[in-house]
Formats: sequence, C-alpha cells, structure tokens
Amino acid sequence: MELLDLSFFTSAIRMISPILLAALGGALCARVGIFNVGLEGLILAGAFSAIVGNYYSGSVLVAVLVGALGSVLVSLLFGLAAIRLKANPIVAGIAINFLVLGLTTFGLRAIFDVKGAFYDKNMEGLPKLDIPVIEGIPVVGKLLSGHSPLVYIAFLAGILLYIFFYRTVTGFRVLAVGKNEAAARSLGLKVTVLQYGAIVACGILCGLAGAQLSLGQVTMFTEGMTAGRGFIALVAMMLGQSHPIGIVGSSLLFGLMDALSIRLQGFSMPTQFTAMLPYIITIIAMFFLKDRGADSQLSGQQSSR
Amino acid sequence: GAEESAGKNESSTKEGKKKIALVLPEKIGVNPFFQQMDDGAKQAAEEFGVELKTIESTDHSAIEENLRVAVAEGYDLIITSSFEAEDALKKVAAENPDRQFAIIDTVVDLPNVQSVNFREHEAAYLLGAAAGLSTKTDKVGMVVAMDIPLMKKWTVPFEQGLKETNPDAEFLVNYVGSFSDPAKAKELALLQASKGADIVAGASAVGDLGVFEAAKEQGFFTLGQDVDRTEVDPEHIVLSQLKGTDAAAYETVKAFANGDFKTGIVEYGLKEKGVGLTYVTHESKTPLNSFVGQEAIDQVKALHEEIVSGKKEIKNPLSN
Amino acid sequence: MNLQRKLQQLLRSLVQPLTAVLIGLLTGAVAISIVGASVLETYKVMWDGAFGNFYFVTATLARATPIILIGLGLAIAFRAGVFNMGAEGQMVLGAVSAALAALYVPGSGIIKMLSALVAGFLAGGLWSLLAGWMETRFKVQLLISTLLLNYVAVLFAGYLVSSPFQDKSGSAALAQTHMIDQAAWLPKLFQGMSVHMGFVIAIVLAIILYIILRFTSAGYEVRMLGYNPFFAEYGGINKIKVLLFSMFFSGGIAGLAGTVEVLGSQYRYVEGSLTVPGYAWTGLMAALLANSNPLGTAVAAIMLAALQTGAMGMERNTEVPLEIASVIQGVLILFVTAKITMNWWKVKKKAGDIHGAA
Amino acid sequence: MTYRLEMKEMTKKYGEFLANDEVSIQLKKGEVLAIVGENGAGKTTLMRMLYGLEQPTSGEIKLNGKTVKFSGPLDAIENGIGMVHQHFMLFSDFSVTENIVIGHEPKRNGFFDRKEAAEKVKALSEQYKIHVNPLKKAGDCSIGEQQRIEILKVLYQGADIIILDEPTAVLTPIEVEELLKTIQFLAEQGKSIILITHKLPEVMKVSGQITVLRNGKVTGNVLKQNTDIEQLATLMVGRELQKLTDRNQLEGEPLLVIDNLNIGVKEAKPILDHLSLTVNRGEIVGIAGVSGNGQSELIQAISGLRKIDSGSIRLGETILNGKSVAYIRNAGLAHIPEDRYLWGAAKEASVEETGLMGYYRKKKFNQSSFIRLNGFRKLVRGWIERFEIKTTSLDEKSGNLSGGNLQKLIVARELGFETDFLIAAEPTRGVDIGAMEYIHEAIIAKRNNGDGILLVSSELTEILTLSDRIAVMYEGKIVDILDRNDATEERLSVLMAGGNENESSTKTTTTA
Ligand SMILES: Nc1ncnc2c1ncn2[C@@H]1O[C@H](COP(=O)(O)OP(=O)(O)OP(=O)(O)O)[C@@H](O)[C@H]1O
Ligand SMILES: Nc1ncnc2c1ncn2[C@@H]1O[C@H](COP(=O)(O)OP(=O)(O)OP(=O)(O)O)[C@@H](O)[C@H]1O
Ligand SMILES: [Mg+2]
Ligand SMILES: [Mg+2]
Repeated sequence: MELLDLSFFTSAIRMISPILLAALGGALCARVGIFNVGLEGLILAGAFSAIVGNYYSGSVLVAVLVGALGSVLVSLLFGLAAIRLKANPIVAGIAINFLVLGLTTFGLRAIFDVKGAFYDKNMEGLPKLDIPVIEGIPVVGKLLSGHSPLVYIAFLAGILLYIFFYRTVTGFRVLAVGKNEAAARSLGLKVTVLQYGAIVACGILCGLAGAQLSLGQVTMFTEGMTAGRGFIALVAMMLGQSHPIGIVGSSLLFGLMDALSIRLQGFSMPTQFTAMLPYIITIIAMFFLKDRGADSQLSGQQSSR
Repeated sequence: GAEESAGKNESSTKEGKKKIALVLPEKIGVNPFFQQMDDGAKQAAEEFGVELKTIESTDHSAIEENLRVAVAEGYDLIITSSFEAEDALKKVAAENPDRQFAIIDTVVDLPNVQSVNFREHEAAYLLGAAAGLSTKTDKVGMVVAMDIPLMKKWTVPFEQGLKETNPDAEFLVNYVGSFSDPAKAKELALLQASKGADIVAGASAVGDLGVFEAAKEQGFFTLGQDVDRTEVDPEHIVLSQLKGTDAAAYETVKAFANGDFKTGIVEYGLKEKGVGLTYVTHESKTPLNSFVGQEAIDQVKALHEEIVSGKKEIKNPLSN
Repeated sequence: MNLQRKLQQLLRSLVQPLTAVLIGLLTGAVAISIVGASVLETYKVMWDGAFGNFYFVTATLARATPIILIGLGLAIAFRAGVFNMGAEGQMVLGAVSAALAALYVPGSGIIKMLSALVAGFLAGGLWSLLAGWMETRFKVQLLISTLLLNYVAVLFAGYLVSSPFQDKSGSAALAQTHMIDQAAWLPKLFQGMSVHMGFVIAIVLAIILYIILRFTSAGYEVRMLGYNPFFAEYGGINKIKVLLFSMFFSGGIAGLAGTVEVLGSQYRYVEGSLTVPGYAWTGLMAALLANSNPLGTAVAAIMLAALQTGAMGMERNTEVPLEIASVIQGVLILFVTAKITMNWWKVKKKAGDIHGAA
Repeated sequence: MTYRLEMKEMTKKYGEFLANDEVSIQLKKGEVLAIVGENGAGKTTLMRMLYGLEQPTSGEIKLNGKTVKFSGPLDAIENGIGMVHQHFMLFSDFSVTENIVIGHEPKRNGFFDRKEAAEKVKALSEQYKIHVNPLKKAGDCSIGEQQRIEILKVLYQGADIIILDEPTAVLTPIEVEELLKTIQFLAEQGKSIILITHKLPEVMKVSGQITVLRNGKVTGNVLKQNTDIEQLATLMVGRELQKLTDRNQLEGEPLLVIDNLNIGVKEAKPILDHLSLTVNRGEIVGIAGVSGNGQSELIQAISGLRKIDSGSIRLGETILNGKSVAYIRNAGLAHIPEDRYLWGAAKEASVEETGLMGYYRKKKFNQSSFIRLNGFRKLVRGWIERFEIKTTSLDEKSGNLSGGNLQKLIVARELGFETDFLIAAEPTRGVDIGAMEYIHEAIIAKRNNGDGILLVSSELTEILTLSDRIAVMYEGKIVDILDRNDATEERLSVLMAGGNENESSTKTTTTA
C-alpha cells in the first residue's frame, strides 16, 4: 500500500524517540509535583552538549554522556529555581527555554565560531544497531532493527520507568510525593531529595533526547533544532497522564499521525490541513480518556491547609 | 519623526567615512544567503573604505524599528533585504525621501530606493532540467522548508525544467514545516528516496544539511542551494543552484563608496550572472559527478543560452 | 501605622525581583565580558534602547502593547482558575480575522476599523470558548487542548493567507493579506513613532479589568471560581457560565492583541509575524509575574518589552551578539518569581484535584 | 519513676503571637492523656512541636528521661512518636497496605514486596484488633476505616507514643465507640496516647489525665476521677456554659415540602429512594443517620447542587426542583454546608470575600454591578463581634482561621440572610464547646423566630438537643420520624442501623 509502507513505521519510530524520552522526563517531574514546561530547552541543551562532546572527544559514547550532563546542569538550574527558591515552575520553565536558546546560539559562536549550524563531516553519529535475530525476520526486522541505540533506550526507558514507579520502593515514594506532598512530608519522606532526583533524571532523559536528535537523527547542531518537540513531549506527557506506558502510547499515536500527515502531503489537500492532523487527532483522543488525570484526594485532605 | 528624537550622532561625516547600515530582516544563521550578504558587504566595506554596521532583526516588527533608528542614527545608505522588509522599507523610505536605501532580493518602487531583483526562478528551472536529464529512476524529490508562497520560486520552475527535459519524471515534494529542522528534513529525504527518487533536492534552509546527510547515508544524489554546496560532499551533492547575494551586497556597497550608486531596479538573472548553476554558468572546484555527466550539462547549457538570449522566458511563479 | 506596614510589605516584596534583576545582569556581565565588550557600556546601550529618549520609550510601549493584551487575557483565565495556554492561537486567529474584516467589510474607514476590532475579539474569544466548552462539557483538559489548538489555529491562519486571501500583488512571496485601507488604521499616538492607539486600548482595558475584578460582582464571581469552584457553586455562582465567559473574554482579549498589531502597526496579517516574536509566551510570563493582577500585568509586560527593545538597541550599537540579551532575559525571569508567586501552581493543582473541571 | 514523655515549658511564638506559653505535660507508659481547649488554644501547635513539624521557641522535650530534639517528623518517628493528623494524611489512590507501610516498605531484591507488606498489615491488624481490608484503595474507605489506616500506620512505624488530633470529629457514633475501644486496648498494650478532642464525654470515657489549654497556657491539669464535664468546660472557656434558651411552642404551617424524591434510580442501590419530608415553620427537623445514607445528597438536592431524577421540592409556594442554586437561595434558603473547606469557603479568599458570598447579589450591597464594600464591611464586623470570631483583620485569608472560627463565620453569613429556611449540616463539627454554644443558641433563636430548619448531624447529642422532630435516614429512605420527646439515643441508634439492633452497620462511604 502506497500510504502506509514499512518505511512509514520505521520513520515514525525514529522521529518519536526524542519526544518519548523527553516526555518520560517530564512525567518524572510531574510525578513529584513539578510541571516542567522547560523540556524544549532541556532537549536543546542536550543536543548542543552532545555535539560539543563529540567534537572534542571524538567518541560517541562520551558525546552522549556530555549531552546528558549538559541537560542535567540546566535541569538543576530549573530545580534550584522551582524547588529551592520556590519560583513558579511554569515561569521558570519558560525562562529555561529562552535561556538555552540564547546559550546554545551563543555557544555556537563562542565554541565553533559559526552561526546557525555546526556541521563537521568527520563527526561520527550514533551507530545503527542491527539486532542479530530480529534483523533476519522479514518485516519486523526492517521495522525494529537498524535504529540508533537511543531509540531502543527510549522505549526501554518507558518500560524501566514503569517498573520503577510500580515495582520499586523509591518509585513508590516518588508517586507518593506527587499524589500528596503534605502527607509525604508528614511521613518524613525526603521530598526535596526525591524532587531533585526526578529533576536530574529528567535532565538525563532530555539529554538523551537531545543526543538522539543531534547525533542519532542527524549529525549536526542547528540553532533551535528542537523545533517544538519539547512542547509535543509535554502534550504526550499530559495525554499519557504521566504514566510511562500511557506516554509510550501517546507518543506513538502522535508519531504515527505526524508520519501520516507527511504521507498525505502528496495529495490534493493543502499542507496546512494535513499538518493539523496530529494535533486534531490528539484532541479527539482526549475525548476518549477515561480518567482524565485529576487525582482525587480524600475529602479529609481537601480541608487540610 | 525619529531623527529629531533619536538622532545621537548625526554627524556621519565626522571621520569622513561613509556609513552604511545593513539591516537584515532575520538573525543570521537560518538562511545562508543572509550570511553571504553580510560577507559580501563586509568585504566591499573593507576594500573601499566605508564603515559598515550589520544589524540583525529579531522578528518582523523589529525590522521597521531598526530601519527607523538606522535613519535616525544618520547612516548614509541603508541596505536591507527580502520580502519581509518590503512593508517596513516602503514606509520608512517614503518618510525619508532625502535618504538613500537599497533592498536586495525584492523590488520597492520608490525614487530613493535601489532594488536588487534576483530571477532565481531561471536558475531553478535549469536545476530542474539538469535533474530531469540525470535521473535514472524518473523520480525526483524536493524537500521544501514550508508550504508558503515564497518557496514556489523554487518548486514551480524546478518542476517545469524537470518535466520539459523528462516528461516521464515524477516530482515528489514534501514540506518540513520549519526552516530549522534538519532532523525532519532528513526523514523526508529518506522517505522520498524510499519511494524511488534518486535525486532529492534540498530547499529547506538549515534543513538541507539533513537532506545531504540522508543522501550520504542512503547513497542517492542531492542538489544544493545558494552557494556551491558540491564541495561539502561531491559524491552525493552533485549540483548547486547559485544566488549571488554576496555579489549584490558587494556591488551595492562598492557603488555607493565610489559614488556611482543609482536608485531603481538592478536585475540579477542568468543573463547578469547574478544567479546560476554549477558547471553550467559557474565553475566549481569539484569535478562534475559522473551521475550527471557532461552530456546533460551541455544540454542544460543550451537551455541557458536560450534564456540568456531571450528566446525562452521562464515565468516567475509569483508574478501574475 | 497601617500605611507604614504596607510600605514595608511593598519594599519587602521588591527585594526578590531586584535580586533576580541583579542575578540576571551579573550573568549577562559574565557573557558580555566573554565576548570582550565593556559591561557598563553595553548595559547603558541596552537601557538607551529601551528608555534612552522619548522615541525609544514609545518603541518600547509599542512592543509592549500586544504583550499587555495577551497578559490581560490570560490573567482573566488564571483568575477563574483555568490555565489557558492558547493565547498564541487566539491571537493569530484574532489577527487574521481582523485583517479580513478590515479588508472586506464594506463601509468607511471607521466602520472597517470597528468591525475589525469586533471580528478580532470574536475570533479569539470563540476559539478560546471552544476549549472552555470541551472542558466543561467533555472534561477535555484545557491545559492540553489549548496548547494543541494553537497549532491548528496557526496552520489555519497560514492556509488563509497563503491561498484564498493571499496578497498576490507585488512580489507575492509572503503569506500575507492585502494591506488594509489607511482609513481603517489605528492612529499613531505621536507622529513618526511606532506606539499607536492599541496601547491606549491596552492600558484602558487593564484599568477596566482591574476595576471589574476588584469591585464588581462579575469579578467576584470569577475570583471565587478560581479560588474554589465548589464554594462558588454552593454560593449560587453558575460555574459553567462564569468559566465560559472567562474563557471567552480571555481569548477575546488575546484576539485583540493580534487585532491591534494588525490595525496599528503591520496593517495586514503576515504569517509568522506574531508567532516568531513569542508574544504569547511573553504575555504568559507577564501575567504570571504579576500574579494575574491586571495593572501589574501591564507593568510586567512593559518591563519585558523593554528587555527586548533594549536588546535591539544593543544589537544596533554594539558588537555584542544578540543571544546575550536572551540569556539575560532567561536568567532574570528564572529568578524573578522566586518565592513571590510560589503558590500558584500548587493552588491550581489542589483545585484540579477536587474537581478536575476547572 | 521517669515519664515516658515530658514536655517542659514549651513555648512557641509566631511572630509576636504566643501560640504556646510555657506548656508542660507528662505521660507514662500505658496512659491516655487528653488535651482539651478552645479552637486556637494551641493544642495542635504543641503536638506539631512534639512531632518535629515545628521547632519550639523554647522548652524541652524528654523521652524516658533523656532530652531529645527533633528536626523533622522522621526524627520523631524514629523515636517512637506517631501522629494521626486532624486531617488525614493518606494517599487516596494507594491501597490500604501501601498507605500503612510507606516509609518502611518491605523489600525483596530491591523491589517493593507488596505481598509481604499485605501480610504484615494483616498481622498487625489482628494483633491490635483494628480491622482493615489491606487491598482496598484508601480512597474507597469510609472515614472510620481511613482513621484505622492512620492508626495502623503509626503502629507499623513502631510508635510507643501515639498522638490523635481530634480523631472523632468526623466519625459516626458507632465509629467513635470503636475508636475509643481501640484507644483503651492500645493503652492496655503499653502504648501511651495523647488525645485531642472537643468532646468532653469522650475525654471522661478513656483518659486518665486531662490537660486544659486556653490561649496557649495550661489552665488546668486534672485527673479524670477528680473532675467532671462542667469543670472542664469552665476551665476551657473561662466561664460557665449557659443553658440553651427555652423553645417556645410554635404551630407553624408547612414550609419545606419534599415529595417522593428520587436520586440515582438507575444505580444498583438508589441514593434517595421515594423520600418525602416536611419541615414546618418554627420547627427544627433533625436528620439522624449513619453518614453515607443519602443525607449529603438530600441537602445538595434541596439547595440545587445536585440534579434529581424525580419528585418535587417546594419551599412555601415556590418549586425548587430543577432550579439553579441562586434561584433557590433567592427563594429563601440558607445553607450551612457539611464540609466548610470544600463548600463553605475558599482558603485563598479573605474573610471579607468569604462572607460576601451571596450578599454581593443583594440590592443593598450591589449598585449596578459594583459591590458596595463599605456597607458590607460593617455587616461583617457585626458578625465578628457577635460570634467572637478570632481574626486579625477582614483581609486575613480564611484558610488561616482556625476551623472553629471559620465555621462561626459561615454560620454568621448564612444566618445573616434571614431566610425563612435554613439547612444546617454538621454545624458544629470540630468546633469547641464555647463556639458550639453560640451556634446552637443561634439556631434555636432562628427557630423561635418562626423559621424552619433542617438539621443534619452525625452527632446524636446535637440532634437530640436541638430537634423538634427527628427523621432517621437509612439507605436513602426516611425510615421513621420521631417526636423530640419520644427519641432516645438508643432508639435512634437502632433505626439508624436499619432497624436491626444486631447489625451494627459500618457501611459508610466518603463524603464529597
Ligand atoms: N503557622 C502559624 N503562623 C501564625 N500563627 C499560627 C500558626 N500556627 C498556629 N498559629 C496560631 O496559634 C494558635 C494556636 O493554634 P493551634 O493549631 O495550636 O490551635 P488548636 O488548639 O489546635 O485549635 P483547634 O481546636 O481549632 O484545632 C492559633 O490560634 C494561631 O493564631
Ligand atoms: N499562616 C498562618 N497565619 C495565621 N494563623 C495560622 C497560620 N497557619 C495556621 N494558623 C492557625 O492555626 C490554627 C489551627 O490550625 P488547625 O489546622 O488546627 O485549624 P483547625 O483547628 O483546622 O480547625 P478544626 O480542627 O476546628 O477543623 C488556626 O487557628 C489558624 O489560625
Ligand atoms: Mg488543632
Ligand atoms: Mg482544630
């Protein structure tokens, strides 16, 4: 079939992995009660630092680590403002987006002495992993094999995060903090530590998202290359109700719709309308959500101050 | 207006040097030709001893602001560029009839404005023709930044050239939806290649880097824009459509420095060598890729001759 | 004594933002020194670019105009306890509708101008109302739906001006409407300066909203709904009606932001001219910084606009790269709400927990 | 012998305000200490210091003779102190087990072992005879069950000293009985218990020692056997309590007439089932019933907050069913809501704004949509004076008022409408006896004025003192209506349990 061939799905999987990673990071923050609209900035920071790491070390592994580190540093700055200084998290998140856009553009000039884009043909991108057995299977092989490691890590992160939340003690406590911070504090849970933990983890995930973008998808950094992916991640996070599996689902939905909208470009509809498709489908999907995310609290807690 | 209140250093001739402001409608970085323009203007300024200040605008409404302040600050010539600055320049130039302006890449019909007009549709036609002659699969793609009228200057004549030289060829177009998203541009290029295109042209600003990377990875061929991109990766980037924005800026500054600046329209088409195509109108440092082959180039050269001689006219898709 | 206490309170409340400004400036100083420019001189240039003389003050106010209006619109929604993230789409739809009304409504300039104002307000308002309706009727979370509707609105406006209503005269390279009749323009306040009647509209609206929220029963209903929707309902306030009205006016004023940009400064709708400068985000910040107080929102908006015009001045007059302004702005905003509006999100979250509807 | 716990001369200042002024208490193993006092007397503050939630301005805490300092709840928990907060600290989405073990979760291979946790909870629940269902979601538990979760949580954490802050305020009489039994059992097991409550009969039932606080100071420290309720009340309030005003005999015509009201007919069990009820002028009709039997829904239906399926509600000649809240209020209904924080106020709003609800629509305070604040402020100041509402100013956030004072504000507001009809739902929940006296007095006065009142309360004593007639609700039906003179606590209890004395019902659901 012309519209939905195999490359449609492989492309969708590649395209959503940065979104998925960032959305999972955002979910961690949401789960400790911090709404993080700074995902866009965090991804961008990751993408930039990954390229810097790659350029100076020549090692992709180091590059990815530097990418994560760069994003973590920015994330900590966000945490400092939002947790320690009790700044409004939304304002702080928007500030992070502005700040990183400025810093990376400035960094392009200061470090690489270029404007707009840094590109070096000697720079190695992330390798494509061919998965031994699966590779051989006709359709599945092409679909699932041959992606960059971070693509697999993105989906793995979804599963790991699920296990973390619902199987481990620390994850359980993280959930508790988000559900009722006052109660968690009264139990003596280290709320602030957990919040910072989530912030750091979110930084790592967004850093990986950035690295996937600048070293996995392409091998370059361009100014503002996130192109709104952080906000899509935010939507995926909310649509998935901060549940790891829900987020994988909503990211996939969005990715497929985005890919579909590209396929529809060839047809006679104006591209503006095909481009609306993923957003409209997402809105429609919200009509079918059963639990619309509002955690009900015990009546007793409502009356507590 | 602005002069009285904002003017701080009206005395432009203090050091005897002429002062020129280059007000760019965007920040340098996304569209390469602004960088080129800046380079060209700077080079001329250095060579001919004028003072040049480049002012980048953060957004649409900053253009007018910057133009006004440039007037107020007493620049002798104010150069700006592109369609985005058209409205602003019309207002500011009309309000300041005693000041001289230039606009590169579009036409503003005022007595104190020099307009530099590029007929890039002519070059785009040649590029399409070359693609039509080179394709082996009869499928040629183009990854375009956005579905906006401006981009028709690339897509429409390209398709015309393609179809005229190769009536069987299929033309695939996809839009990135952004000028700065190489990752998506790359996916689109891969998509077009998977549909069988052996040539995917880039017309997506920064996104072109993604298209080039896709070509390198999948081994198809691609075409560049504005400057000679074949140097980046001669094996896959086989042709480049050229646009002499640097030359235009250079010439404008030079003319002004030498005192022979004229208002009115200056045309930069194939005839004037203001636009062009590698191997056809301009030499390239890299040897011609055999995928295109000299034979195709020769045929395109013939078309070029027809256009230059006026025998063939390529319609500007934006004019009606 | 009471006055003295209030004064003390005011001073104390100023410490935090001033600290933030200081941190922002210090960070900027580091960046400026890195590129080897003089810190003091650069800041002087920035200040001049924003407030250096009357002309630059008016330029700053012109830039502040759409930001104020967006901030005001959002402040209404926030007051009613809903997080409207859709200012961008509402503004863009308002702008394009205003431009089309000014172009195609027959009649004199005044009629065109008035119908453009009405159309811009209605378009923004109805678009926002759609999100409100989905929330009250189907419990589709407004926070997400407004965010998504932005994309749809911007794309739709883009379609309108690149196909059916595109200005095909001239170079026709931009997706934009025809230029509207000069008779329908909002007049400039001072000859040759960019600040226009829209600024007056914004300030008057800020004052009106302040009075409405503070002193009228409608304002009381909105505030109580935002504080505790159950309490509002119990007291006889029609929750849904107030929410829908708030959303309508919230979006309508955002639409007005786009409208005055079209009528007062660009004289047509140009695709991207309202989204690229990030007016919506800046307006959102202004409202949040001022804790949704209309007058405070106007002040915050002017400050944020000054940061931007100051940055433009810096760009024109120094070799310091433009990005530094964005770094300073980012750092400053990062710290400016520290502790002041700390409760906002938490309050919202609690409210959401009890009922989810608002 | 050394005390298990000694708090010596504890002082806590909030700014200039002395919340606790050299308060001392002692507690032995196996002892129950009751702390009583007015709203805002400083009881909770004292406990918050003991639990590490507040740092004392001065004073000393000794455990088994050793001085300790708690920097946070974790310290307190580790030292064997547990607190059941006035407002439960539960995670409604988590299971009962999860709520109990959180903070000390059993692990296996680094993972949370929920199976073992459930077993531990079961064992604990059997050991202390505190019944819970370990796998249920906490949010689905009744209030009484939620409280048991809180107590088990504290026990699970290994507490020897257990603080209970107003544990009975939200419980049904049966649940209160159970709780008191549990407290006694825990004391027998060697636990030391601090009980804070406004209900003096409970104090007399379980405590050994009683400390009375007023305005942050200890005004009395007595042993149970040496005191009685009257003396305690005097110590608390600083004056003697008055007898309620006599009720004059009134023969009023019907005011509120509810006919055949149905809600939730499509559910397995209807919420209101063919309910009919009349309240006459000059009459207080009390509704007795275990909470969750439809009382809340009945109130909401009358006041327009909930849609009904069928039936009719009339107030005088006006039909109320299907009308908006504003219309109904306009027709002559005032309403003291059962949950003051959920329905009755907005914590972020000021005292003035909270008082203004409803009045802003009145002609007197509304001039072409502008609210006449000056006139209104005078009115509120009058309430504050008459009901002795403690607030720093009209601009104080209502969330900062103590519960009792906020309740008085709400009562004053609703009485101030001077409507013919009043719904009073749990009008004195969590309120000290001084304030309770005021509120009861005001309700009687309204009745004597010839207005009709529907009283809903889970407090049987309150129902019995105030009502002229008592309707008992069970499973959405009115099972019987008793005259004031025929009603006794025992008869009501039987009826409330569905008519069968042996079936002590614990079936309750969470409100709101
Ligand atoms: N965080 C605080 N800031 C300022 N004052 C406070 C604070 N907490 C308590 N107070 C003051 O301390 C007084 C005592 O409060 P506390 O909570 O101990 O009262 P309480 O005896 O528990 O009252 P209730 O019976 O209503 O529960 C209050 O009246 C209040 O004025
Ligand atoms: N920030 C504050 N400023 C002033 N007073 C405060 C503050 N925080 C708490 N308080 C005081 O703490 C006191 C008691 O708080 P608490 O939570 O025990 O109230 P309340 O007792 O809940 O009501 P109730 O138990 O009757 O339902 C109140 O009197 C309140 O005035
Ligand atoms: Mg208390
Ligand atoms: Mg209390």
